[in-house]
Amino acid sequence: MTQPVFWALVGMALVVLALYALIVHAHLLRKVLALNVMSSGVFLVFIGLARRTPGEDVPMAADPVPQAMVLTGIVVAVAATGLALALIVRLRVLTGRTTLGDDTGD
Amino acid sequence: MMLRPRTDRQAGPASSARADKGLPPAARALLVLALLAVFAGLVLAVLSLSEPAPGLAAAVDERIDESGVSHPVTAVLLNFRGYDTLLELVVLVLAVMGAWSVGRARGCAGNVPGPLLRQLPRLMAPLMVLVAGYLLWVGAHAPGGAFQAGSLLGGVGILLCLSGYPLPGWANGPALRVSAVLGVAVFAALGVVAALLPGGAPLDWPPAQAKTLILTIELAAMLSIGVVLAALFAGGRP
Amino acid sequence: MAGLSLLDWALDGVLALLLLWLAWRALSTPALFRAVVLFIAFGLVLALVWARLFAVDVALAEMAIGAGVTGALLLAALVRLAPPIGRGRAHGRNGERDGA
Amino acid sequence: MPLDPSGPGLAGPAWMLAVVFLPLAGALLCFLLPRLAAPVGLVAAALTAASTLALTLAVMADGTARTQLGGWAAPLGILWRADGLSVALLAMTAAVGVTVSLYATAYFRNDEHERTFFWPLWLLLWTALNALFVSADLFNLYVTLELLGFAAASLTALGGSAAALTGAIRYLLVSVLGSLSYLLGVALIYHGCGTVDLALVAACVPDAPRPAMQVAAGAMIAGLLLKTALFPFHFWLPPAHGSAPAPVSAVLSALVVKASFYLVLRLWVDVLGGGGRWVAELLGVLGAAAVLWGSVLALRQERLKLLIAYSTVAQVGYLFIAFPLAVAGGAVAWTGALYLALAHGLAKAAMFLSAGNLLRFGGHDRIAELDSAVHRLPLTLTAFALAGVSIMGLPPSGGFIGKWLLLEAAFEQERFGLVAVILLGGVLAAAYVFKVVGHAFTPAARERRIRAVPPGMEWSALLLAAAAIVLGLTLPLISPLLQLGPASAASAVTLAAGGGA
Repeated sequence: MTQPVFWALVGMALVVLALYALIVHAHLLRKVLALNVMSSGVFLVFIGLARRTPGEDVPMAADPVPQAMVLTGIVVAVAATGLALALIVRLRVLTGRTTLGDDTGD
Repeated sequence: MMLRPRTDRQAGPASSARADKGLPPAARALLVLALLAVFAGLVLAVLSLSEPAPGLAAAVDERIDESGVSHPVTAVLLNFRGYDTLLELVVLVLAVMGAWSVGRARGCAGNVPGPLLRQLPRLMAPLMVLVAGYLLWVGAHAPGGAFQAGSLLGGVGILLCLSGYPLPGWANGPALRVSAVLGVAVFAALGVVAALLPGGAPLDWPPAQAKTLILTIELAAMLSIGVVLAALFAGGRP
Repeated sequence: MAGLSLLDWALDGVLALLLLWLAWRALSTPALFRAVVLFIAFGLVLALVWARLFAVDVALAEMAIGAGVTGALLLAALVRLAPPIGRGRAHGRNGERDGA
Repeated sequence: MPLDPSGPGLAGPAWMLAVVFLPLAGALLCFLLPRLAAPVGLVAAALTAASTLALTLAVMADGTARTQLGGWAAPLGILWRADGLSVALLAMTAAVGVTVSLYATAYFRNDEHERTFFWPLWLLLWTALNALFVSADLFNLYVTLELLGFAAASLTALGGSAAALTGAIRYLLVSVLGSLSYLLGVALIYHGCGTVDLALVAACVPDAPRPAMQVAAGAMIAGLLLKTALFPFHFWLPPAHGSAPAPVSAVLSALVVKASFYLVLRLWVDVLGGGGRWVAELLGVLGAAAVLWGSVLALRQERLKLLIAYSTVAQVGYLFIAFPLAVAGGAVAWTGALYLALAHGLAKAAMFLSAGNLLRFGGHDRIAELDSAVHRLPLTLTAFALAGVSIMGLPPSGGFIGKWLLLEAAFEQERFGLVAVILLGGVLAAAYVFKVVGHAFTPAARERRIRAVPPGMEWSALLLAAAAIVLGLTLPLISPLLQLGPASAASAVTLAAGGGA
């Protein structure tokens, strides 16, 4: 196993770990944490594998395109977190609940 | 199903393991098995990838002289794949709109800081603004750029808010809205103008002006990112 | 990656274990405040990992946005979720305790 | 816009620019000028719809339109591409969008808060849809998906009730989860192929490492199915669509769900080469289950908006019944599914707008108490019934053509199980539509307070319902846009000649 593959596997492990937490935990803040960890895992796959690219002459520089994509992803993640937290705080103010409740209807 | 909510009304307030009571053990075991299977598939996929790998590092290297900047990540973010970055700024503005649509912020003036928080902004805020400016400038040829700089500015806003620093009235009105959308507006306007030039395409920066255009966009984007992040911290419309 | 020494592997291994452990704790610690602090620590370790993978831009962004601003957002939300506002239903108090 | 009639291919790119940047500019202006949000938003909506029409005509005349954003060619830069499939969905979006905008001016007239936030959010939602339909880049599509999800969740929360917030939060979480799953697939594809351009990826997939490509496709499609609310991933849809304000429910059910379906189709046909026999069978089974389960639950609802939302769950199922049929060689099934998607978009928007009128009129949407609504709101009830005709799949509606094409493919392959599901779904749809219409015809049991419904709101609903019917008569015009396989064109035209009217 090489270093890029190693980190990609760590990323995959984070994704699965976060998916478990997302399903199991009811508290909405915890779900937000889980989604953040999951996105970190996806980013780790993206960047980790990018390290396979460098040739012999430029061994240090990773592929810049996945880096730019992950930067975009990080900003999207913080926007999602901010929006989700605003909605969750509002739900708490209205109902006192910090979970979704079971009103799915089926 | 996956996000099916689970309220555990029985769990007492002091219960430390509320979540653990949400799923019956059998379902939990099934879930763990299913996720292990997913993980195995993901591992298999990663291991099957060849090495050395295809990528765009060489392609970026080849065209970077036409991009207006010498740092490859900035070149990708603001030139080669600038459209992604534009949409990403839209995502930030959208998050603020969404947060504002559900409620008002309690305001920062009500925060009563401790002695440390009262002093911290005096020291930190100017320094952070300075570092943000440096990061923005250096982004053209080294790691750094609008996002890192903008989040530092956002940090300044958060510090000021925590320390109960009263924002001037104008900062809560139209000026706030204008600075939140400035990044998108400048980026999109320049992008459309570029399309109207003869032989141009949307967001197609002429190599001679590319550096100026990119710095202009980054400056506006930095300001917007800072304002948006601070506004998200405030948690609602002013 | 032939040049990777044993020391490199040891460092990678320690970072990876730390990362996974912090993620696991952040997602399973009963107290929410603690979970958020662990998450911020997770972000900082992740920034180190980015630096080790020579993604310096991502490392900077992770520190500033991933750990910094996201952490601040989560802590602010925690404060707002804590006081007993709302109509004080029975399980509203549960949610509050979760954060204690 | 620099429109040069002598150069074919130039008009397309200019109008693509317009359909993405006009709603964006409108959204920013609405946000900056909250007092003028409604008029500015309406103008932006009209301009966006007009440019969509122009783009549609340009693509019909000159073929697929392409633009290199930033002037960079494919592996390095991002491409826009509008082909027949893209413009069909863009045009449906414009038709629903402009009508919903008209409706919204009346609907939000008396609520300043909702009005000032509806317009920028809705125009950003429209921006996201249009950007998604023209994008030919896997990663860019991820960003548009997130944009779409955030806008949809924020709009769901706009009503402000606890139910709306709960629906919105669940929607947002599901949407982000789906996007992350999709992004994981994109990461694997990038590292297998070294590009995220749709055409280049399509060329690379056959030679790329198979396990990586299969897992990538699985992750992307699973994420999108979650967003499309295909059974059993539908749990989040009814609470969100049922609790949002009426114009929002209309765009969520009519357009947002279709965007992720479009992307599944795009990946399946254009990138993955339309293979995957057993995956197609699985999708078909889930689709069939969705048709039956969604219809039965719709029938059991006591609130009108929830009934309509469960009907969406069922109608999404039809779209996936096309997969096993198309993979086995009946490309006409694609045309059928797309026809159904377009017809459902128009009809479902009409239904939700009608429900909004009934809700405004009586202050509730309990189906059992809709008595005598037909005397007070004849136009609204007509709109609901006409939309119901298309949902049931009766001639000459668009829904009829779609189901007919699906049935044709199913008969050809002797898939009688699917035939039965398609027909049974129609019967169940008739049952739930008549359940509503029947209650509306019963005389009022008691007098109660009622509110006037502005005529604009009634006419908007009727307009969309009429469009869903007329869609059935325009098959020869539209089917060339919807060809996803060599066999579909001939078959669709035969049908038009034989049983179109």
